[in-house]
Order: sequence, then structure tokens, then C-alpha cells
Amino acid sequence: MILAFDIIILIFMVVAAIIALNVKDLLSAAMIYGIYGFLICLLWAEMGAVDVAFTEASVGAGVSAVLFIATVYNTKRKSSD
Amino acid sequence: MTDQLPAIIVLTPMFGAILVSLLGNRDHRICFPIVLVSLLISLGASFGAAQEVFSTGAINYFMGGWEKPLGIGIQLRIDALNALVLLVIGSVSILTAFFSIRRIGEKNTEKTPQFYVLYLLLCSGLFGITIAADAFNLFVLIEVSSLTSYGLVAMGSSRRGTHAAFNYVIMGTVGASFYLIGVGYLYMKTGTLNMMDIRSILQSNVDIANSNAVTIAFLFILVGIWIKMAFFPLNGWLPNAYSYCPSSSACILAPLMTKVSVYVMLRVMISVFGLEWIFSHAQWSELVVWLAVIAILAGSIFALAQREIKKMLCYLIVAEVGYMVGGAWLADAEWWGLTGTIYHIIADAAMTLCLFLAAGIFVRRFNAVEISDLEGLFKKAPWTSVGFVIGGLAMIGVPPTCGFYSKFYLIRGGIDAGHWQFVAALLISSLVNAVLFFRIFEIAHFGNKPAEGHDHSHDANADEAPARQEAPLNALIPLLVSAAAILLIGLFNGQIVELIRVALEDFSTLALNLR
Amino acid sequence: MLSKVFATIAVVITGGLLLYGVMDFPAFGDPHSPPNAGVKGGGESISQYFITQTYRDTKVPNIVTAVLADYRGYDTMFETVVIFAAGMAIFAILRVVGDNNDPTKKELSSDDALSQKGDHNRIIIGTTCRIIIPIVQLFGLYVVAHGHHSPGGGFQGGVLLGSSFILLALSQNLNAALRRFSEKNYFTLAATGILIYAGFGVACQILEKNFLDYGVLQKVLFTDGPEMARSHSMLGVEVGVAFTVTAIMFSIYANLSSRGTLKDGL
Amino acid sequence: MVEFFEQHFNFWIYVILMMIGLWAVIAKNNLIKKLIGLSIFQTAIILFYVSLGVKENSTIPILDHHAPAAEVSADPHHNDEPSETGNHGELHPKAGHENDHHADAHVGAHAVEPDTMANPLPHVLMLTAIVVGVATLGVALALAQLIYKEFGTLEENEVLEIIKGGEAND
Repeated sequence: MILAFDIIILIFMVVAAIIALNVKDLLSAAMIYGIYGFLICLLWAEMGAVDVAFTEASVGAGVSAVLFIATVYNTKRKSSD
Repeated sequence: MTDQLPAIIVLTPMFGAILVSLLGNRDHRICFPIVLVSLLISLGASFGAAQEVFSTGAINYFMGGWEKPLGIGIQLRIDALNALVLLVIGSVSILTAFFSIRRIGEKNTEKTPQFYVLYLLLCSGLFGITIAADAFNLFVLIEVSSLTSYGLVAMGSSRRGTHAAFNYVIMGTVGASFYLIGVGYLYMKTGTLNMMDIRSILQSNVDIANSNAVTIAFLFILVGIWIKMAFFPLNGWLPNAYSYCPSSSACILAPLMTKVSVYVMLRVMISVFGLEWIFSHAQWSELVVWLAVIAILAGSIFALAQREIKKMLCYLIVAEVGYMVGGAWLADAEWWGLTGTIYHIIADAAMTLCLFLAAGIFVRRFNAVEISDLEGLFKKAPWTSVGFVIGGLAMIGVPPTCGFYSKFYLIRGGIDAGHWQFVAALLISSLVNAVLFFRIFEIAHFGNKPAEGHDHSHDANADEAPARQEAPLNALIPLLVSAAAILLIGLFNGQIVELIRVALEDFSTLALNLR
Repeated sequence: MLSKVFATIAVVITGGLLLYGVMDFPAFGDPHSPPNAGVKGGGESISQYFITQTYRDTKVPNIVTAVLADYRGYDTMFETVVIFAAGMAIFAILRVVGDNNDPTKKELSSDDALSQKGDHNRIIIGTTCRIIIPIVQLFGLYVVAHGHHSPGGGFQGGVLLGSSFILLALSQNLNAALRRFSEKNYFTLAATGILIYAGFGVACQILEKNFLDYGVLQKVLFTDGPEMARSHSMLGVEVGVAFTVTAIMFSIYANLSSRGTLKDGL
Repeated sequence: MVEFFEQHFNFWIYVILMMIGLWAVIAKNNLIKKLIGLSIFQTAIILFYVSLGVKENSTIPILDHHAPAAEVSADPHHNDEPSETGNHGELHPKAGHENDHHADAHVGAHAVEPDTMANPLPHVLMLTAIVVGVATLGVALALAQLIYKEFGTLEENEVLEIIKGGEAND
């Protein structure tokens, strides 16, 4: 575990979370959520939780983002907030 | 064979669900027998387990045989407290299964197998929650029952139901996550997930028991469970979710979900933290009784304001949850409040089942959604009315029914503990229930419209014609059985309370000072 | 606006309480904190038991897999059940059953730039995916089978396999994926997965041990010693998990992308 | 205070992420945004759990069962550790005891020092939680699509207005 690496990813994660929630375009929000998932997966690999990282990479960054995109595509892309 | 009972209770409904999903699509008629058989096996196993527990003591079951050191595997435990809850779950689920036959046949026929799969998995989850003795396993099973209940609630066709189900998903997930946070804090301080293990560490190690983290853990677990059981300020999801979902879903969810959540709260209070710890560390326990008082009053007042039968019943559930939370937190010297709460779990399951079955019949048979639609019900369907009246009387708390006795024990606890506001709230709530139900009885007997006198001549010469509107047998029998259960639970309250006292005595060696 | 004020208050209170609890925690990364080393006066530390004894008990080097599939196998079974229930719930909620004449035809609004139909059959995407999908599937199978020795296992492999079908549906269209993996098939596969998992458990019960006590299966699996029986059973169980997860991941995508009609898709 | 902040940096970030997620769940108007918030809330909890199991200078919880015995115990960091804490000393006899069980060639590799490996239990728990999370997300997204189909919007205030309008018409 490298502390600097840890802190940098954590700060990136907070930034990604805030952006994902504040973007008005839902497709972008879903993509940024995918980025968030990938960052958290990196963090876990770095913390020694390889299995969790693997799952998060496939579930959080992969399938979840695809499900969000599928829903956004089938509904509306613009959000009021 | 008897040592395998805990596994059989939980797993049979799950196997039933798999069978239904494999075979059900080909022929829908095969679904119901599978459901019935698997639930009957579970109920039978629960009976066997209960007998075993009351004759020889608690049954411990270690999944995968990982027994030592404690906590490496997952423990299941049936003791006197949850044996009673198991029986309640088994009986309610079988009765509701009968009720659900026709309904699914009429609408959404294509989704019948999916309904039963979710139904059985819900039962499996509830059984599992009841006998789990591992804090994280409890979370997984809460999620099993929650996810299936989201599906069951959303199966209805009304627009408002969809929105209610969405809110339910959000609230339910937040509640489960709060529980998970609490378990995490507890794990951080104790290093184990097994409930018995946590308990013994909290008892033996004063430093840990006094730490902020454990208090916070308790708070978050409690709030998480309160969200699940719709305790008053957190009840936003319940009324809409239960009143706009299909009747058969409402009949399984309303009696069981909140009661099992109350049971989980008791389990966490009694055998994870220990009552001793709670009432010496949580100075805010008085506050919880006040919250319960507010919940009871708010539930009753909201119920008065409703025009729809099911919504009114939903707000009554909110009030009943207030009873149970308040009773558990009374902390009177002889634990009558706690006894009343456990008795009320059983009694309220029967009462809620009875009333929701009746409401389901009203919707299905008479298309009666609002209270004013019930006009002339007593003549049209005398047997349905019998069930409904017994349910209503139990809700009010008229003596031979179980509703009276649970209130009696709760009030006794309130008086012992000196919480007069709780006693007053119980009495006011009874009064409100009396107003509510006698209003309905009046409408059902005399009708409420000014045109009633005009219609009366029709009724007089067509006396037997409305009699044909009696509910179908598959709905009527569960209703009458649950009504009979209300009376029986009331008549045998002495024996049941005796069992509950025995159950509490089990924990008394460590934390309770009964007598 | 009011809801935002309320939310801010609620969230600040929650966060404050959580931090108040954190103040008691041992420092981050402390190897002797209670989760890592147990508490004084308590029993043996669970985590240390897992690290030191897992290989002796199960002959599986990946401790996470061993704990997941054996020590806490009951949790994992119900986790699979959760996935299965989610698939069923989504079917119950969204699926438009019967031969409908598609009343949910999309309204192509101006901001729906995504829904340009022509995108799907582009030659580059099609060709790339045709090459990549078998590799993804092969990797998924490897992850399932090699979960004992390296990171991975039933969930990860199942999600990979499921996402290979999702990729097929994305690169061509949903029907192409459904031709290979129809609705009936994936629900059967999902149920079979749980049946395999629970079957291993019940087999142990038949041999008069507790549910999921794989050690006793050595009589059936002809392994030398209960440890290898555990190891092999874990593989079987992971395969069951992978079945269910593969099937349900694809079914969730198929239903969500086509609004429950299982036509067109994205 | 600074020390507290430094030592619990991960926990601070977990609380912040949790607050962001929960705030979005309560306050955001768009249903998809609520769900993104919910997912962030759940990952924050997972971050908390994984942080519980981290040990300094530890490796991943997979035993290197093909490695020669010397490699694991040759790590110089651990030679001076038993003197640091009393709790530690108790573990050595157990590790030695385990050696007796195994007379095979890789014996050193599994007589592993617990402090050299991350705690596997939180990882196992969180695998479960991640999967539960995606299952919930799927159900919630299906409901969101159904709401869009029936109300034509994903904004909560508009949905509530339509419901209120429908009630007034009754």
C-alpha cells in the first residue's frame, strides 16, 4: 500500500462522484460513474483486495454503467439537476 | 434428522422456487402445488424445531460444519424466541398462498410462475432472517427478502404503485446500507460477526463496550431496521407501497415484513448488544419511547384521514409498529413491555393478515377501494364480514381477541415503567381504532348514502341474491382461519405468554433480571 | 429547495455521527486492530484463522475464494439467490409478455442522438467484437476455473461471460444475442446454477453432515482426504454461481435495453 | 487533530463519499441521479469495509503455494515485530503447531505470518455486497423505465404533480 497513491485516487474519486452527480447530461453522468467505478477498482487493487477489485471492475465499472446507459437511452437524456 | 431442521426450514422454499421457475413456464397449474408442499414442509419443520426447542433447548446449526473457533462459519440458531416467529411466518405464508391462487389466474397470467418464485424466495428470506445468528448473514437475507418484495410490490398495474415501489427500493436499500454500516462499526471494534461472540466480547471487555463506535454501531443498526419496519418518521414508503400493490402481495408483505423487522430489532437488542448494555449506555432510551408515542398518535391520526381501506390499514400498521417499538424500550423491571411486544408480533401478524385478506376480498369481489364502497356488505357477504369484524374488533382491543391481551401486557409494562404517555397513547389509539372500525361497520351494515332508504326496498325483496356474492372459498377459508387464529391467540394468551417468558428467561442468565 | 435543506441537515448529522464513531478506531492499516487480530479476551481471531489455516483445511491458496465458497458458503448461496431474485423481479416488473404490436415504440426526440439506428452494423465494431467476444468468454471461463489460485471466481467469471453476450447485443443487435441465448435458456441456466450450488449442499446433508460441509463428499468425488473434496466442491459451486450470474446479467441487460420487449434493444 | 486526520484518511473519504451519495439520494430530483447517488453510497460502505482489513506492508490474501519456503519468512520487516506487541507472540506457537500437520515440501509457504496478508474476511463480505448492489440497481432501473413509460418523465416533482393531478380528477 502506497499512501500517496491512495490519497490521490481517493481525491479523484470524490471529484468523480461530484461531477457524476452534477452533470446535467445523464449519459455523461453514467460514463463518469463508470470512471468512478474504475477508480475505486484501482484503489482496491492498491489496498490488496484483488478479488473485490476484480468484481468492481466487471460489475461496477462494466455492467452497472451499461445498465445505466441502457436506461438513459430508453428514457430521457436531459436531467433538471 | 432433527439436527438438520434449521437448514430444511430455510432451504425448502428456495428449492420450491427453483422448481417453479424450471417447470412453471410449461404449465402454470403445477406452480401452486409446489408452493404449498414446500411451505408445508417448512411449517412442519418449524413445528418440529419448536417442539425440540421447548423440550430440550436451543438448536444450533453450523453451516458447513465450521464450528470452532466460533465465527469462522455461519451459525443458525433456533431458540424459544424465534421458534414462535417461525411458526407465524409459516402459517401466514400458507394462508396467503391459498388466497393468491385465483388472483394471479385472472390478471397477468403469464407472470404466475415469477410471482410464485418471488413469493417462495421471500418466505425463504424471512425464515432465514429469523434464524440467522450471524450479523452479516442477516444482511444478506434481508436483501433477499427486500429484493423479492420490491418485485412483488411492483407487479401491480397501477401507475402510483410503480412510483411507490421505486421509493420503496430507495428507502429499503438505504435502510439495509445503514444496517451494514452498523455491522461494520461493530466488526471494527469486536473483530467478529457472530452474534453470540459479539455479545460475549461486549460483556467481558468494558473498554469496547464503552466506546463511541459501538454506540454509533447500535444507532445505525437501529435506524436501518426502523426504516425497514416503517417506524414513524421513516415510514414514508409503506402506505403507498402496500396499498397500490396486488392484494396477494400485500397479504404476505403487510403481516410479515414489519413484524420480522421488529423481531430483528429485538434480536439485535437482546442477543447482540444485550438489554443491560442498551439501558446503561443509551441514555436516549426515554426518547425512543416518546418517538413510539408520536408514531402511535401519528399513525392513528393519518388513518382517520384516509378514505381508502387499504391505506387506512397501512397507517394502522404504522401505529402498531409504534406499539411494538415502544414496548421493547419500556425497560420496566419485569419486562412486561418486552413480553407484550413479542406477543404483539404474533397477534399483529394474525390481525393484519385478517384485515388485509378482507380488504383484498373487498377489492376483488366488490371492487370496493374506498370505505364508502362497502355499503351493504354485511348482507352481501356475511362470512367475509364475520372475518372482517373479528379483525376490526381485535384491532380495537375487545377482550376475547388477541388485540386486547397485547395491549394489556403493553399497558402493564408502561405502568410498571412509569411511562404514562405510552399508556395514554395506547388508549387513544384504541379509541381511534374504535371510531374507525365502527364507522366502517356502520357503513357496511346500514349504508351511508342518502339514497339508502330508496334502495332498501330492493334489498328487502332480493335478500338472497346478494348472498351469492360471498367471496370464493380459497379466499374465504384463509380469512376465517386467520379470524379463528385471532380468537385462539387471544384465548390461549396465558400459554403463549408463558412460552415468551421462558424465552426471555433464556437470556436472563446474562442480562435480564426477571423477578 | 426545502428538500435540499432537509437533505443537507440529515446528511451532515449522519456524517458527523459516523466520524464521531471513527474517532475510536485504531489507525488505518494497523495490523493489530480488532478485525485483523481479534480482541484481547475474545476468542481466536477469525481473520488470522483464515490466513493461517485455510490452506490446511481446504488446499485452496486463494483465501478469499475459500472463505467465500466454503466457510461462508451459505452467504454466497443466498447472494446467488439475490441475483436470481433480481432477474425474476425485473422480469415481473418490466417484461411485456405476449405478442404485442409494440406500443412502446420510441419517440425519437431531438436530443436522442444515440438512437441513430445505423450505428449498429458498422463494420469496424462488428469485426472487432467478433474477434473479442470469444477471447472474453475464454477469459471468463479461465477466471471461473482458476479462481482457486488467482483472483477471480464464479461472480467475476459469470459477469465476464454475461458481458460477452451483452457485447454481442451491443455490437450487432439484441436479437443476434437472443438467438444464441434465448430467454427460456437463460432462465433455465440461472435456475440450474442455484440447483448446482444447493445440490452440493444437499449432497452433504444426504451423507449425514451439515449443509455445505464439503469434506464428506470425498466418498463421492474419490479424492484423497476431505481437503481435496472441499477444493473440488468449491470449483463445482463456483461453476453454479457462474451459471446464474451469466444468465441473469444478460437477462437484466436484455430487459432493460429493450424496455421488456426483447426486441431491437439498443 | 492532524494526526487523527492522517491516521484515518480513508475513513474521512468514506464518510465524505457516503454523505455525497446520501445527499443525492434525498435531494436530487432526477430518478437516475438518485440511483447514481445510491450506488456511490453503497461503494462508500464497501470502501469502509475494505479499509477495515488493510494492514500496512501486507500483500494480497493469496498464498504463494508454489514458492520455496524461505521466501515468505525472509521478509526482514517481520523479524523485529514480535517484540512490539504481546499479542503477537502468541501466534508463533500456533504457526509452529501447524507445521507439524504438514510434512510436505511446501510447508514453509503455508505457515504464513498473519500480519503479512490483508484480512480476507472484509473482501468476502464486500464481494457479496457488490453483487447485492448491482441486483438492486437493476431492479431500480427497471422501475425507473416503467415510471418513464407511465408518466413520461423521470423528474420526481413532475411525477408527483401528475399523481396529484390524477387524484384531483377522481
